[in-house]
Amino acid sequence: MIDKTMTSMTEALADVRDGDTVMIGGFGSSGIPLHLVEALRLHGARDLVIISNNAGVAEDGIASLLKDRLVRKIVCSFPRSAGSIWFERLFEEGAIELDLVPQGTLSERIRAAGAGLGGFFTPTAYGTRLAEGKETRVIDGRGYVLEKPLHADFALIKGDRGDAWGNLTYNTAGRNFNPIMAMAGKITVAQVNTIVPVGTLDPEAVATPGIFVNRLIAVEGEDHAAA
Amino acid sequence: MIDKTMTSMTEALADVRDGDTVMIGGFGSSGIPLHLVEALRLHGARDLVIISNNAGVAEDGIASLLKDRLVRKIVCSFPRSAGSIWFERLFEEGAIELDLVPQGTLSERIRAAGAGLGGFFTPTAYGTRLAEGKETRVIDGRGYVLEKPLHADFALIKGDRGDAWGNLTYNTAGRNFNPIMAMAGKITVAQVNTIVPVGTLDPEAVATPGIFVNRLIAVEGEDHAAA
Amino acid sequence: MQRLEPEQIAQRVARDIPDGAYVNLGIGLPTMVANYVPDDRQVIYHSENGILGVGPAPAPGEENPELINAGKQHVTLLPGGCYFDNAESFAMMRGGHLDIAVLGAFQAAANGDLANWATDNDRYPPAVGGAMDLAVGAKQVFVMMRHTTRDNAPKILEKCSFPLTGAGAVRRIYTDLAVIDVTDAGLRVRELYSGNSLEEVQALTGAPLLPPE
Amino acid sequence: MQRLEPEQIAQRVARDIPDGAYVNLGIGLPTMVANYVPDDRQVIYHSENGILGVGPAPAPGEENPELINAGKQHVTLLPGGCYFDNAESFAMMRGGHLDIAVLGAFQAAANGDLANWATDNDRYPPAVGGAMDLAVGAKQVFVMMRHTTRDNAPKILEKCSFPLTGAGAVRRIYTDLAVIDVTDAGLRVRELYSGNSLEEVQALTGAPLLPPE
Repeated sequence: MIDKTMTSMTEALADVRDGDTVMIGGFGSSGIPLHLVEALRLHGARDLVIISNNAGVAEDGIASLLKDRLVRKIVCSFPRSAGSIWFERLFEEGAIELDLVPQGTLSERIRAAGAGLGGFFTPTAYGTRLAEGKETRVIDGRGYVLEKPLHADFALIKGDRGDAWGNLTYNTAGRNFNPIMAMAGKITVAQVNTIVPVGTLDPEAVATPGIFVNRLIAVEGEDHAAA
Repeated sequence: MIDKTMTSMTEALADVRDGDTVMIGGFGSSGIPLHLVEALRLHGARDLVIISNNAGVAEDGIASLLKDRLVRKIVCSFPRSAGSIWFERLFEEGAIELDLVPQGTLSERIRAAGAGLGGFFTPTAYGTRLAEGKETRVIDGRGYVLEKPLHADFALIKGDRGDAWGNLTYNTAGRNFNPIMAMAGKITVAQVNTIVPVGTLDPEAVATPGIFVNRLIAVEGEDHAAA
Repeated sequence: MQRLEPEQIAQRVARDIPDGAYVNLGIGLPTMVANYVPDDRQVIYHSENGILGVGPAPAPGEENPELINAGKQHVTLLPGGCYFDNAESFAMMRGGHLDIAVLGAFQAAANGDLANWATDNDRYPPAVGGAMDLAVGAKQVFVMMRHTTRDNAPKILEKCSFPLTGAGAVRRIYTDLAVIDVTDAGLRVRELYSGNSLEEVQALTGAPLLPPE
Repeated sequence: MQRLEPEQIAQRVARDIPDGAYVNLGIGLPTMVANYVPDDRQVIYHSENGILGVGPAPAPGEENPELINAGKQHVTLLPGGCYFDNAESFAMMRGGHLDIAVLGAFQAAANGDLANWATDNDRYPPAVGGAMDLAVGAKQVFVMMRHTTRDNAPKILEKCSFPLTGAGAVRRIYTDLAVIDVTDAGLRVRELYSGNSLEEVQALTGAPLLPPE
């Protein structure tokens, strides 16, 4: 029987290694797998490369990884939100590398990795500083930048409901980066609010097919207290 | 008030012109907007370029456009199904041009158009006859072929339920090419089985957001009789 | 001279949002535009994090912590709205499916160049978000900003001095002094708010202005 | 010599499909593999048109005309299955998410090249479907075919003479005579069906075979 559910957060992340690339779902305070991020912090792997839209605020989520100085580099579209004190501190110290990527290019690069593509030409950032050093090309009169796929050793995502096959639904805008990161992780670990019996989810409304999810773990109640 | 519903198939396709590129959803006999295809045939525009996974069987669907010799070229992954007599006849006569595209490349090219990309590198067909004449590149030790987006003047798609904003759901595997073609058509016309009031569809289960749909028309009952 | 308050600029932009438009309102000032669109027009708001049909703020206590907009504010969903992932959300932008994006700006140039994501302060970490995708993708990009900096230096220039968000992206500029179209012939004043003369506005603008047609 | 019937080859392939695998079965013979996977293994079948969790054929009269597999046959959905669009379906293939693809073939070569989409008959229109995407994308590609043509000419060759579906794609070949692995050292016989000698099978093969290890 296929059962991807894990018994503990620790088990779900046991094989993360120093230097791994880890994607973390979420946009602002929405759709972040905060329990998995906390488990990653406690696990203690160092020199991580984090791929995420934001860099965390206050002491929570990704900010807690920064505070513990577990992150070597962050690939991110919007690292500087109000309260991103740990990112700002490390950036000023030169203690963290930032790879700034326009948000649509970030999501498309993540999807390209999940879809097995070698790269794509996007018009975004053409003619700007963020295209410097990159291959560009004019196609049918319009300028494009060549962008490469972004793969990850682990993708940590947050779903709403999930089943033992790894099928997931999301809660409203909590979807954001989670479905595409699920595609791009060598190992994708999903934190969900509820695990439901296989066959319960509407097959027309599954937003992440289970094939993209390797491990699944439910948290007790909603994961908003820490957000 | 936003209301994309049309009163007739004729109205929905009134502005199709000779030489237009028209995408038609469907895979095999599933998810084909047969009523729209029949309206296109009756409309009579000639020299069409059709983009579709298959080339029709017997006298139905795309085959009826071929039979009436309205199609100059077909872009297709699997034109030759059992009973594709009209395609085979025209092909043998040299009366139709075929652009054969591997299915995953076809769907990715359609999506790339809808997503505003200038092209992408895919490993599919690398080292095969279908990559001849195309730009190739080895990236991280793997061979890729550069493929361009496929745009269309019109995309004709089939949904199950739809609302006046153009939001759509599909019936099981009838989804296939329809959501991506919806993204790639300058004008996207959806044939649906039922039009429901705005706000009825589950916002988590809308498979085609209304922004991709310009016109919508319901057929009476299910559209399978002719399939 | 007549300087509009931000709310008044938002009101002026709102007049140009047509019925049935798909619109993305940038973070900050542009968000206010939604408050002034006339009730007889139905506008569908897009939020880059994956929402079409963004509705007003929820009543206190009714917030869904996951349901936020690009500005990280709690929102609601209108009937007819839906959710999707970030790649699809940006496909909507980059693929030319949005009718209008209203963006704030540090600078806009006579050639349509837009600078709204970075200044030249290297110590302060940069952030770009979805601005570059909106700049290249929306059918029309409207800029909404004060005409000048706090020091009365022009923000509309021949050429942006700050790093670009997008080249040739801007279609129209709404400031507290005027509405200005970016045309092939150059910047053309579309509307001067009552009491402002072309000469006065020109004096606060870093590129030549053509008179209203 | 012992030649297996197609059903027996399917049975032999089925033995190598592990519990929990995501599997795409090609049109034609490979479809039969599903009939022989032991009941104690749960296998999730993928259909290129947008289904995971393909179930058995529906009872007569219960068919949903839209619910077909890649071979255009009516199917059902298992509990736990789901639907998605064609781009996502091929992302699953090309992105390396499928464990096994079982494909028919015209020819397979010692270097793993696969030819299963076109012969050199130019009058007959070509069709490729999803074969090339499966060939490059699945973690393991198993070929299932007769060892020879009807005229007893070898279909396993040093180099394919028919147009390629994919270069270096094949991991293992199941024929009616033997099971053969494609390795860096060349073709290695993994299993000879009882009664068949290596020499006999070699005589019907167009490339050198290494003995079972």
